[in-house]
Amino acid sequence: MAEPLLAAFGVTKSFGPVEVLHGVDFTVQRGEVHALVGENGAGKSTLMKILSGFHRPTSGAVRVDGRPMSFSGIGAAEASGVVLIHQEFNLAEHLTVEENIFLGRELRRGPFLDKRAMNERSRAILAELDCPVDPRARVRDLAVSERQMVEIAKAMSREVRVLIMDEPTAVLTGTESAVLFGLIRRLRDQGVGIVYTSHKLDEVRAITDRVTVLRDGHHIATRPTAELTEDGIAQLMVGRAISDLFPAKTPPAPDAPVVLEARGIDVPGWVRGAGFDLRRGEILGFAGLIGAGRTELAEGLLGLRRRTAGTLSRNGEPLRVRRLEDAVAAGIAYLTEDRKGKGLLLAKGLQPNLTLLALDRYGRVFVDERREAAALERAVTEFDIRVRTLDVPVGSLSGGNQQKLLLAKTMQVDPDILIVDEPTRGIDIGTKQQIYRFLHEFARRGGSVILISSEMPEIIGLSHRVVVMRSGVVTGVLEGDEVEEGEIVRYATGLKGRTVDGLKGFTPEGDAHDAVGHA
Amino acid sequence: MTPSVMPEAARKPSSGFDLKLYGPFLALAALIVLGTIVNPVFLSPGNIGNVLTRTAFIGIIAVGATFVITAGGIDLSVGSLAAFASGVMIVVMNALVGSMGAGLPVILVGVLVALGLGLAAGLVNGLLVTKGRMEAFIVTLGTMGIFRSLVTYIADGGTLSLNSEIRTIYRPVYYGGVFGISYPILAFAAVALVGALIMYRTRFGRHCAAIGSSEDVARYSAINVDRVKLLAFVLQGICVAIAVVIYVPRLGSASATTGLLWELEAIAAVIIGGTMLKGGYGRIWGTVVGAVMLTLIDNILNLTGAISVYLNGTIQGVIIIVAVLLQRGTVARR
Amino acid sequence: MTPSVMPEAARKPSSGFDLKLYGPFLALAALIVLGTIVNPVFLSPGNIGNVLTRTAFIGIIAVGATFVITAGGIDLSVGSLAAFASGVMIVVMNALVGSMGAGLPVILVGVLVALGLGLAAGLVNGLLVTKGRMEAFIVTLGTMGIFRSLVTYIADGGTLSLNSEIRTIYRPVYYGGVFGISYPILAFAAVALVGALIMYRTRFGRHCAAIGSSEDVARYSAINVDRVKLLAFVLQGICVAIAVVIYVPRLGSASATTGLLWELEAIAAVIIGGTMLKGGYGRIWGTVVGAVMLTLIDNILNLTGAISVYLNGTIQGVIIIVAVLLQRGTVARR
Amino acid sequence: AQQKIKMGVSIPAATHGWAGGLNWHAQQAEKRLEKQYPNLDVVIVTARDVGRQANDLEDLVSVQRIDALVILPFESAPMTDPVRAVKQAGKFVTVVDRGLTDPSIQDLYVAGNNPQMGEVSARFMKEKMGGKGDIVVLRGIPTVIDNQRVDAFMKEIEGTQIKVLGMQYANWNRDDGFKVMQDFLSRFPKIDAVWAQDDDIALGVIEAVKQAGREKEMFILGGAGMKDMIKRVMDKDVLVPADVLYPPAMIAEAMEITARHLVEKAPIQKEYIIEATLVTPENAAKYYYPDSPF
Ligand SMILES: Nc1ncnc2c1ncn2[C@@H]1O[C@H](COP(=O)(O)OP(=O)(O)OP(=O)(O)O)[C@@H](O)[C@H]1O
Ligand SMILES: Nc1ncnc2c1ncn2[C@@H]1O[C@H](COP(=O)(O)OP(=O)(O)OP(=O)(O)O)[C@@H](O)[C@H]1O
Ligand SMILES: [Mg+2]
Ligand SMILES: [Mg+2]
Repeated sequence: MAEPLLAAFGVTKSFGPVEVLHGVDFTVQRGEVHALVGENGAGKSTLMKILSGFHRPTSGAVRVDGRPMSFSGIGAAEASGVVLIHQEFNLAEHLTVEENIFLGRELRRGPFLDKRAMNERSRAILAELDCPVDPRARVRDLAVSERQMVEIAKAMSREVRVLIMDEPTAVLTGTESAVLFGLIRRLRDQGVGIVYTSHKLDEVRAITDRVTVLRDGHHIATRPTAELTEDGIAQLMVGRAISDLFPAKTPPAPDAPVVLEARGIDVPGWVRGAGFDLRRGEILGFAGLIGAGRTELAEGLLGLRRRTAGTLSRNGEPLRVRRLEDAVAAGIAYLTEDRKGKGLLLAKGLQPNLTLLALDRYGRVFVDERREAAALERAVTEFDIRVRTLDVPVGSLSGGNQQKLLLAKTMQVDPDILIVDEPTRGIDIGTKQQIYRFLHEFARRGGSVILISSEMPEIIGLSHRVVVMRSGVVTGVLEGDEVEEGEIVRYATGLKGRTVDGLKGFTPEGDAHDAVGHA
Repeated sequence: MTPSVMPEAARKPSSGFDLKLYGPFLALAALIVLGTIVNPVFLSPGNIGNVLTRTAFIGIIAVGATFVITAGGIDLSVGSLAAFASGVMIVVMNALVGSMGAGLPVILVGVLVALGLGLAAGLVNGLLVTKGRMEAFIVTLGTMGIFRSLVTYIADGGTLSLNSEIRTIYRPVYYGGVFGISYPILAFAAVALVGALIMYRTRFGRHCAAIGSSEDVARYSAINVDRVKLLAFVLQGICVAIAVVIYVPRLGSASATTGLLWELEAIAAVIIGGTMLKGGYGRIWGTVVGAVMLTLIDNILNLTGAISVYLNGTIQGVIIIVAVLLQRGTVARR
Repeated sequence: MTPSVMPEAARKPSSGFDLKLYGPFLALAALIVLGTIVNPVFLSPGNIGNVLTRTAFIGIIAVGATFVITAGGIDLSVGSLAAFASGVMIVVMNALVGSMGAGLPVILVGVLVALGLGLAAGLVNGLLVTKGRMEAFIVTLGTMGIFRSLVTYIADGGTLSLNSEIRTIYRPVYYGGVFGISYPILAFAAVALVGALIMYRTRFGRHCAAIGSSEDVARYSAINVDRVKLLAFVLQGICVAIAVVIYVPRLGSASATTGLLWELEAIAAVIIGGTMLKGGYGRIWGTVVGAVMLTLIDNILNLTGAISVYLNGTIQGVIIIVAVLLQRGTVARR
Repeated sequence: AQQKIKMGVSIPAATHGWAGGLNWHAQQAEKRLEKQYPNLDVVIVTARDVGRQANDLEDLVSVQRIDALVILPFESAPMTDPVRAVKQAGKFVTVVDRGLTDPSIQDLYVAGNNPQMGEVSARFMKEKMGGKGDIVVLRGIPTVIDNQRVDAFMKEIEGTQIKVLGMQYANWNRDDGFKVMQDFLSRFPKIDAVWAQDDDIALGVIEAVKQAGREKEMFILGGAGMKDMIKRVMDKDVLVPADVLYPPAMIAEAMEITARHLVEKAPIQKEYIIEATLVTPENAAKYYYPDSPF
């Protein structure tokens, strides 16, 4: 075998007294896509940061082209062609897309920046990624998926020999992911070595050549992908077989009352005339392609975005929601898709984060810290948050564990209605199964769920009905056997259902294709 | 200072962080040692009493400032608000002597007036920041100029002096005390204690820190960001009013120079105490220590004749920097 | 607007953002209208020339402050540094007259001394902030006291006056000009232009913004965070030195009160100009406008004799707040 | 209407007690003079630092188009050139209190006498203490005026057995006077007298001394002529046996003389020096203005 492009030998890593990687070996060959998989907190991101020079291993060695890697400073690895796409966004929010893409290695003409060249190259790279973002837009104004694409574009603008991608597709929709896979294949064919992490095992199967499995910081196995099935990978990761990812659906009773009704919702710039009914015990999926406006619809409902028209009723009573507090008071909880920017205070500990949303439930005047601590312990068990000590800042949790904490935080208000936006983003397959069970149980016990997700299997596997949106307009509501991929895609792409140009948009009463008209 | 009032203490395990936590206290200890070396009188109860009593104004204001800064704001108007509130309080009390006679009721009205003004000023600052969506720095720079010029105006450029009869009745509020502890010290302790309770034990305190860390996360956690920020400014205003209530009996006067640069001192106390200027992390006990340190530095300089008076500022600056360097430089945080 | 284009359109900087961008200029225009109404003489070339010439000091310093603030820092020491550098410059020039005679060479040495001091002071502030890992607020609060007390010391508590022969030669640097434009205005324009070039057209400018936005991201992007911050402070120091070079010929003296509160004015100019106090976003042209606005407010107050002098501060405060409110309040940003 | 005569008055802003008195007297004089001379327009501008005062002069000349300037310079040396510029623009110039480095600029000089103030204070203390004892000195803000007073004071007590135990700046401010004195009281077990130099500082000192219960031990000498202090002298307060006059009313006098000269073309002397009079219980009533804010 040829000299590997990048190799780690017996790498261990400790944070303070805690060792999180125990003697891991790992190699990447030229023109190979090598998957790194494992449960949340297994140490994937940590290993990737070591491979790309962001962390220095506590012991062990990393070699690039057979030469020891210099950890003399960030940028040293990049100079030798090893580039990391971070799991957590690594973008300066106040700067523009172009400024971020070239941050730290700006192009110059003489002493001055060559803005034109950078702008053009950014545009070209973004176009190659099929990403319609303006290079002059500020990153703080972008949606998470767009930020991820910028992150990828930033990596692409480098001289890449080894590209390390930490869950790049976690926040991407199918279309965007497909674009990325095309890119990965092209790079591989050019001889670039690629390290790839994802909790979407179908992706791993489809685009990687070898798989390395980590469990609790230990190297478990490295095998050619072809030798493994998805179940096989899952079993190596979790240590047990994953069967029945989705629990059997228990649809709400036909006469289940409508607990939330939305009509004619307008969110300027994003959503027009959207409406839906949510029934007790129901999981209502929201599907759509990028830019369909599902997030904006949810945030418009909840008072997190400016809403210019529309009404809500809760259990038949009109409900006024001007700010999120009103929604929470009405028993509605919301899980944001932007865990880092809007979900968690990364510099603070687990406990204050967990209770931030529901602090009024922890004492009338003073916050009862003992009850908080107890709640944290419960949450850690219930949501399987893997953390070695409870005193660390949330920012040092692995991505998946942050997501679990965020879900736990959302549930602190004991909602009747749960609106979850990309709930399993960055969650490993074993935990996904737990979260699916959790949502299922929540609905079965009389709760109602609005599930916004870009993962088609998730939508199909959990939802009783599916609302499909396209360009800010509800194009259809699918029920029963209609809830299947082909049909959803047809509505989402405009092949079927209301045409988006229809001025009023969909409302359950007004539409011919009325799937809500249950008796 | 029990751990229950200072929850971070019990929870943070790493030694580097501990130093950051106890840094202000160590720096204070170093300063006390320095003072004792310079002049043994330093440790006399009289001197300590003087120093703490003097600290009370800035200390109380700084407790309020801790909330504003923790919530990501800043208030430059506190010094001039102190002057303005003192001035109005004196004018009102003087005016009431005629009708109500010199007595406790007049003083009570005066106190209420001061508190009312503090509250109103806090509201104005807070509303301009939240509803006006302006930077707190600019808003309070503006109100700083406004309050100061208003007190100059009502004092006709001169000094407003409290009616001497009222003065006699009111005087003990500064100069008196119980068990040898002056009322200003007691007031300072009470404000700090209440401040610590609010900061560490109530929702409001948590919400301030959350907003200072990330307004977006706070908003998505169903926190009424505007209301919390407004409240922080109001709290600051009330703290200033309390400081005024114990300041006025000291010299019984107010003028355009009253409270000059107090804002800088208050903010310095907060930051020396370990609160971050960017917000998100507030420490009341640190603020208390920071305020005491600032007064101590002055005191030590006055107790020694060894240094040219011209160089006072140099020594002061060096001590501040060294004290903070001692407590932070050692912290190997990356 | 077809719906499919709708989100695309929303990507573009919205019109609200534009207002934020042009806000300072609109506020300036409003102020000019106000001035003209108050007194038609306001628009005379003489008055405009005076106002701009005066703005030069604070303006030049504020250009430097824009970098420090954009990189997430703050520098409170600029006013006292200006006093200190002026003082040392004067002392050195006076001392050299004996040996070198009163002439251009002496002035050149003086200018170099000022620049050297500015650079050194910037280095001290910058190193304490970066290597000492202290908050810029505390570091520069300390050096503020130090510089001011040093100038008091070398002036023996009084005033340092420039030798009158040198003065005569040096004087035109403030009072002279070309084509009717005074040298301070030209210097201000040059500094602003260079500042804008650095801020918008060089790596350093971008890196300042990146650091102010997130130090971690900057560090992860292989930016030498400490060096950039250090450089920002050095740049600030040099800007102060340039201001000093045109300040000294104006009044030919320096004392303990020189440059008092300039730091506040400089920071105010920066923030009025739309730069964010928390860093991440710096606007040189905004700063220039902010500085001019502050001088204009003083000027307009001098144009009318209608108001009690005591209320100047009130008018000033109200104008600042209204100007900023006008430019921000309208911005419907969420 | 007929062309009005404009008189510009430039003074420091009311940032300490004495300057406050100055502002008050200037405004009183403005009202009085404008009533007395209908075709006179008085414009008062105040500045909080030297630079701004220089700006003010420019504005007075170029926009207000004054005919005469009455100025109390923030500081002598730096204001010399700006005032010269006013003179060169053909305006009548009256300088108050702080003489310019080039006296040939001014048409009229109305002044207090800072060195004399230090001298008079020292002479009183020498006399009162019998030429010996321990004193502490509280200074103002580091400026030339402060230096002149303190230098003259020190020169006058040279050769006596009066010992200056400590000296600190108290910034012409009551609060600082109070703090510094508290610490002096802690530091020195025996103090025979305090030279506070300024009445605002002295008021702070008095409170500190009272608090320490050491009123019997020492006396306090302030300066300026603040009404509270004059009252105490008048009432024979043992703590405050005297005061040294340095009246802020000199601005009013300067304005009056200048106005009279402008309007009535009255002949003038070139210099009016206001003596630093020692105020004692005997003459105190003469200097007591209960309506002044100072
Ligand atoms: N800076 C840090 N300080 C302390 N602990 C850390 C730090 N970074 C990571 N860890 C710990 O190391 C372990 C491995 O984390 P890592 O982020 O590598 O997991 P991961 O495999 O990427 O998980 P996920 O799939 O959830 O992203 C976790 O227990 C995490 O809490
Ligand atoms: N036509 C478009 N042109 C440019 N950008 C678009 C367009 N449509 C959508 N986008 C971008 O895609 C992002 C995703 O949109 P949105 O959040 O509304 O979709 P969603 O249905 O919630 O999908 P998801 O939450 O899976 O990203 C938008 O925030 C927007 O930035
Ligand atoms: Mg990870
Ligand atoms: Mg979305």
